[in-house]
Amino acid sequence: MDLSVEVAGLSLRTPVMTASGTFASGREFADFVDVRALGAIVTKGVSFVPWPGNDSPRMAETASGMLNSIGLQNPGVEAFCDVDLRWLARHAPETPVIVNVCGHSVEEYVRVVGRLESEPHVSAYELNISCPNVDEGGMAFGTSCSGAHEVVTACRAATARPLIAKLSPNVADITEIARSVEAAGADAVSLINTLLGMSIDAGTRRPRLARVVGGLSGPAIKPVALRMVWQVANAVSVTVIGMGGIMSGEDAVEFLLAGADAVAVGTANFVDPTSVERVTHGISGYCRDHGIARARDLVGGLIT
Amino acid sequence: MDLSVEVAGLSLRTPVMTASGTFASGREFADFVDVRALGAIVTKGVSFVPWPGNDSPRMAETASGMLNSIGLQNPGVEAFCDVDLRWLARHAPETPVIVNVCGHSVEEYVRVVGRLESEPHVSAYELNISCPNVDEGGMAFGTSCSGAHEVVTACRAATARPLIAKLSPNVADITEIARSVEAAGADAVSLINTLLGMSIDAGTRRPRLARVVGGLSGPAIKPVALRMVWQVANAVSVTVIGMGGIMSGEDAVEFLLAGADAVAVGTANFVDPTSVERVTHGISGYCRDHGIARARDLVGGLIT
Amino acid sequence: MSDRAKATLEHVTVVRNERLSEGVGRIVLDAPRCARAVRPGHFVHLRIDRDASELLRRPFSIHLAQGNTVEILYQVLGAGTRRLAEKKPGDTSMDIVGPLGTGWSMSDATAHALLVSGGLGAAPLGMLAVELARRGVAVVCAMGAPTVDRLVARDLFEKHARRVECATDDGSSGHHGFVTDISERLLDETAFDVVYTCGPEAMQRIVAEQARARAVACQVSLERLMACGVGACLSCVVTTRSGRKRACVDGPVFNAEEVVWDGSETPPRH
Amino acid sequence: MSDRAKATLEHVTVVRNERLSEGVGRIVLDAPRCARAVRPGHFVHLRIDRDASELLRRPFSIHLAQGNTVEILYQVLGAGTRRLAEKKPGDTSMDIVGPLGTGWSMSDATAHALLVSGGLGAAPLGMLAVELARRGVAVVCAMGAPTVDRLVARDLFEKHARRVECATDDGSSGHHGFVTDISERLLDETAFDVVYTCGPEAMQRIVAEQARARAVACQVSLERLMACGVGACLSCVVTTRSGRKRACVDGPVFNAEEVVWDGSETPPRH
Ligand SMILES: Cc1cc2nc3c(=O)[nH]c(=O)nc-3n(C[C@H](O)[C@H](O)[C@H](O)COP(=O)(O)OP(=O)(O)OC[C@H]3O[C@@H](n4cnc5c(N)ncnc54)[C@H](O)[C@@H]3O)c2cc1C
Ligand SMILES: Cc1cc2nc3c(=O)[nH]c(=O)nc-3n(C[C@H](O)[C@H](O)[C@H](O)COP(=O)(O)OP(=O)(O)OC[C@H]3O[C@@H](n4cnc5c(N)ncnc54)[C@H](O)[C@@H]3O)c2cc1C
Ligand SMILES: Cc1cc2nc3c(=O)[nH]c(=O)nc-3n(C[C@H](O)[C@H](O)[C@H](O)COP(=O)(O)O)c2cc1C
Ligand SMILES: Cc1cc2nc3c(=O)[nH]c(=O)nc-3n(C[C@H](O)[C@H](O)[C@H](O)COP(=O)(O)O)c2cc1C
Ligand code: FES
Ligand code: FES
Repeated sequence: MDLSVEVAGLSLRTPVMTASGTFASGREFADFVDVRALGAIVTKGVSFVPWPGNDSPRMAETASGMLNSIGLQNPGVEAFCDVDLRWLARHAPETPVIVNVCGHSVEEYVRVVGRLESEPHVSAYELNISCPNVDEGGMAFGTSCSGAHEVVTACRAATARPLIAKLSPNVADITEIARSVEAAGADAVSLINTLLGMSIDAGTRRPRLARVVGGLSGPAIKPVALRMVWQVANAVSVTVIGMGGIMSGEDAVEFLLAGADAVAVGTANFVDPTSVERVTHGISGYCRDHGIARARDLVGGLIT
Repeated sequence: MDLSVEVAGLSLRTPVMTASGTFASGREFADFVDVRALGAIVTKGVSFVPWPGNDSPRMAETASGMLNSIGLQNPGVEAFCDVDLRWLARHAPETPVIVNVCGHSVEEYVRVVGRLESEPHVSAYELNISCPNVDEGGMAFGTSCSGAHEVVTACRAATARPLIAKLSPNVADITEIARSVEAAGADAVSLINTLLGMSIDAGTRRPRLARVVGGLSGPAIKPVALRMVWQVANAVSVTVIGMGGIMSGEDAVEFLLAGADAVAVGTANFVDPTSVERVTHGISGYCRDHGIARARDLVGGLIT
Repeated sequence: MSDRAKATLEHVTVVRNERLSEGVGRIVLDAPRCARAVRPGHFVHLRIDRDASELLRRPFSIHLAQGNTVEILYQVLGAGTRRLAEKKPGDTSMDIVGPLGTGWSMSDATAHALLVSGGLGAAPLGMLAVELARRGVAVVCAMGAPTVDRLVARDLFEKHARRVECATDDGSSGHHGFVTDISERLLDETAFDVVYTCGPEAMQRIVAEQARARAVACQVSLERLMACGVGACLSCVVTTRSGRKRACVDGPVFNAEEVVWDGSETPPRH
Repeated sequence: MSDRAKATLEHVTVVRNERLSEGVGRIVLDAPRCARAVRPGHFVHLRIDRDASELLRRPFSIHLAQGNTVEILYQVLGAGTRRLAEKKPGDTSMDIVGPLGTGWSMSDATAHALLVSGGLGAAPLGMLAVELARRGVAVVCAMGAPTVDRLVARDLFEKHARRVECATDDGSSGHHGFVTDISERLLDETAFDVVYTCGPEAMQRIVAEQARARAVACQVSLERLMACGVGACLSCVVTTRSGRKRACVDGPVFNAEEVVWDGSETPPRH
């Protein structure tokens, strides 16, 4: 079974990557999965300086999903290089590392990319222009074509490595945004980030999240994610990385059929820490059962 | 317990209405609930001429939700008056009837309203500018401020009855649209209509809906609906009718706390045909348990 | 088609739940109101689990009604039927909405009736066979199934029909081949007044055509994806000569002549 | 705090599940790998139902570990614990991730330890009492609960502690009032080397303050909403003097001195 795929010029062993912010940098899951066997590791969001994240509570369970308002808590790019990249270089030397980059301003994105350029163990950047949990930057860039274009253009000038733009689903027409980041030089788009949502505790009459609103993920959003992946895959010619509620190999196959070249597994890691491996085996099993020699032959194979 | 609320100038016995398209015109549920006890009946979408709707399959179950692509199948406004309105006048003479109006063009909305003006048993119109299941009209109007403004302005000129604009969640900033329909003279906004989604059968490699995409409803979308109701209630001064995944009285209370003046129950009717009554009793029970004399005192009571 | 019944929401208790063959089971539910009101061809909308991420009810034909109980034959396909198969006697977690739909139409003028079933299509024909026999109609059954174990309603049909003929895909019982081979022969041998059929849509379509060619009345029972089950959502439409009809209230039983077999409307294959 | 253990994903079988009092139960699980690796203060992340619309695991302290089994004391609060209470012996539908977290730290220098529990806060103190007693530490327990029936770990503590004192809100057993009244008195009476406490956060905070005022070391075990349970998602942060720490890996046990009691981080009240 040939599971290999090509993503924004990188060759991945399997089409299954981790979704940013749900797998840390792999170390926390080393008891459960072989991080060397992953298609790629997408790290949590990394900013130039340390970010404290939002107040607690930061999480609320919802029907077939969850809200989070972590707010990109991270120790900043220096600590990331010292701790996370070092661990990855040692324990998963062959696995492509895609760093999820965030910033409060265009300049901060560029500074993070600039700092990482000298790190040999970084394969690509995923520009997080879609985080709903920060007041400045994040989703503000990803919900307008001009904002998205600006961030990608600036980062494009700063690196020759593959650039992935992570798109927000909180827009009327996601294909517009996808086309604008493609025009700005992105090598790939990844989607979807979380849907902006809210949860209320009727008993206390308070929001369940300290920040009031947060990002919705998990199976609840899969129909929206599949629809957007299908629309975007039909609108751009760059690589498409699909995610949103993938829990099983069959879910992943659905994203490939809709046009994703690779997929990422997020919330499922919390439910079952072996999810990335389970999803990968599920794709193999599906291919075997359906007489498909190469997983990449599934890409865009939806019959309409 | 005083459950009465005021919605766009109408006095409703309870804050619980039916969500358009999920309750027909009440007759189909007469075995299960007392239609005279509802806050209001919101009818299915009515167009000027008969619409055939979309091809089948038109429904797909998803995690904690469902997709539909009915496509506003309806026999047109004449048949609606003959059959549905007549039945309602006879079996629920005191219950406000809100007709959900749809059209392929601004003119068609106006023609439907025009035809209904002479019908005494109509209390208000809900303009469906947010149906994701038709190619022309529907969501195309509801995802741009100018389109939404245009439909509401034209219908405003055609009637003095309360006008409710039903908003689409498939937008980047729903408060913009809410403000533009308020400016155009809408007396209320109702939200949310369904999120555009898609489902794929990995086994057959086909979309589960003949139309490929459809509208997502049910508990899966409640976090998105609550967030939008909260945002809109803070942005406009007209009545807000909240809906999206309400299954229980507690869910309804959450919408009231977020700022909805009334709520509508949709998909829950399919799961439990007594839902509207159960939700109503649930609100009473909540008020009793929390020492609240009037349900309307809950509106906007979220503590942030 | 026959009258609709007054439907109620009724909590049910599992009386018995047994495996009949690989992936096929029979569940008997205590449901007095439904048992009293149901007529042949009606179905119930069953809520299998309140906490599951699968929200919707599942439609099932009533195979038999006796005293306070109704009996359902089910095939395990997806999450819902998988959980149904795990229900234990005494379980009170489920409820039904029913009886629903328009059932089989029975005419006093009928003397000879042919019932043609494919697989679990036998389910809605159970009560019909009993009722026709009670009315003195001469009933002949043609049953098809993949293999002998799946001829699940055979005993019942043998009890109430004058004659039962079987076909299996693997030849493990009766005719080695399609049930439509049998129905064709039977229609040639006997002057039936009416044909009742349920099973895969392709099979029903052939049976309908066999009846039409011989000017015999034919009724079919169609499956559609159903959200509400009560006529409100328009998920379940069947294309007919007089427009789109709702399988849940205008059907599931239709006059075969009425149906436009456009093939686009079948539920998911498994 | 004590070392972390190697965690695994392990399918478990229910050995016993019994109601201890209104809304409180004890479940014993066959989970050999976890039982071997667990140390006092660790917790497991339990998947109660695979098909439910509640997706996430639920964290529970290990109260005791014996042979191949681990024991959990649980309070029924929401959907997850309600279903947990319905699990029958022999059930194999659940799995755990664990043992997780950083547990209680035990020093060889400790001779006298005070354990202060509020309600189900007794759960993570069970293994600790056993282990301290085994090491020859003189253990004194102060237990609080709403009413006598809820003093659920009393037998265990009485077996392993030199002395057990109780407080109930309704006076049905022991002191009529707060357990913090007892801990205050005990701290004045005896020179403890360390205080271990778990219970409602407001109570832990008072106990921590009582210990601080007397310069006695104190460890607390904090509850936070947890998505992953393994340190990846940052849902569960606790504000400490050295920044935000993760309750699931850096805790749930923290040195009380480290904790900044900002009050904003408590899980939902029921
Ligand atoms: C009027 C009527 C009577 C029926 N009578 C019987 C019967 O007596 N015995 C029996 O075994 N089955 C019967 N069916 C089919 C039965 O409803 C499905 O097998 C069942 O819904 C599958 O549920 P699942 O969760 O196991 O499958 P899944 O595929 O997981 O279900 C997913 C969704 O598709 C729907 N679905 C899947 N297959 C069908 C189908 N064939 N027809 C309609 N909806 C489907 C489900 O209801 C659900 O909404 C009947 C269907 C209809 C419409
Ligand atoms: C480290 C740790 C150890 C715990 N040990 C025990 C124990 O031994 N015995 C016991 O009865 N309870 C314990 N709890 C609390 C237990 O996890 C919750 O009672 C349980 O998750 C409630 O689930 P539910 O579905 O019944 O409630 P719901 O309120 O329906 O749950 C909704 C969400 O909130 C979370 N949640 C609700 N209450 C709590 C809480 N108090 N702490 C953390 N998350 C919560 C749930 O996990 C879920 O994500 C512990 C919590 C933590 C963090
Ligand atoms: C707890 C949590 C933290 C996340 N952090 C990030 C992040 O740092 N950067 C980012 O681009 N996306 C982040 N995401 C979004 C996920 O990468 C993913 O796009 C989204 O959750 C949808 O996938 P899922 O349904 O499989 O989780 C986060 C999601 C969750 C649940
Ligand atoms: C089967 C179905 C048909 C619907 N038809 C209409 C319609 O005709 N007009 C309309 O404005 N909304 C329609 N809706 C949207 C609902 O009124 C409601 O806005 C949405 O389903 C969210 O609420 P819920 O989650 O409670 O169902 C329909 C929804 C469903 C599920
Ligand atoms: S299932 Fe809703 S109309 Fe038939
Ligand atoms: S629960 Fe995810 S980091 Fe602690």
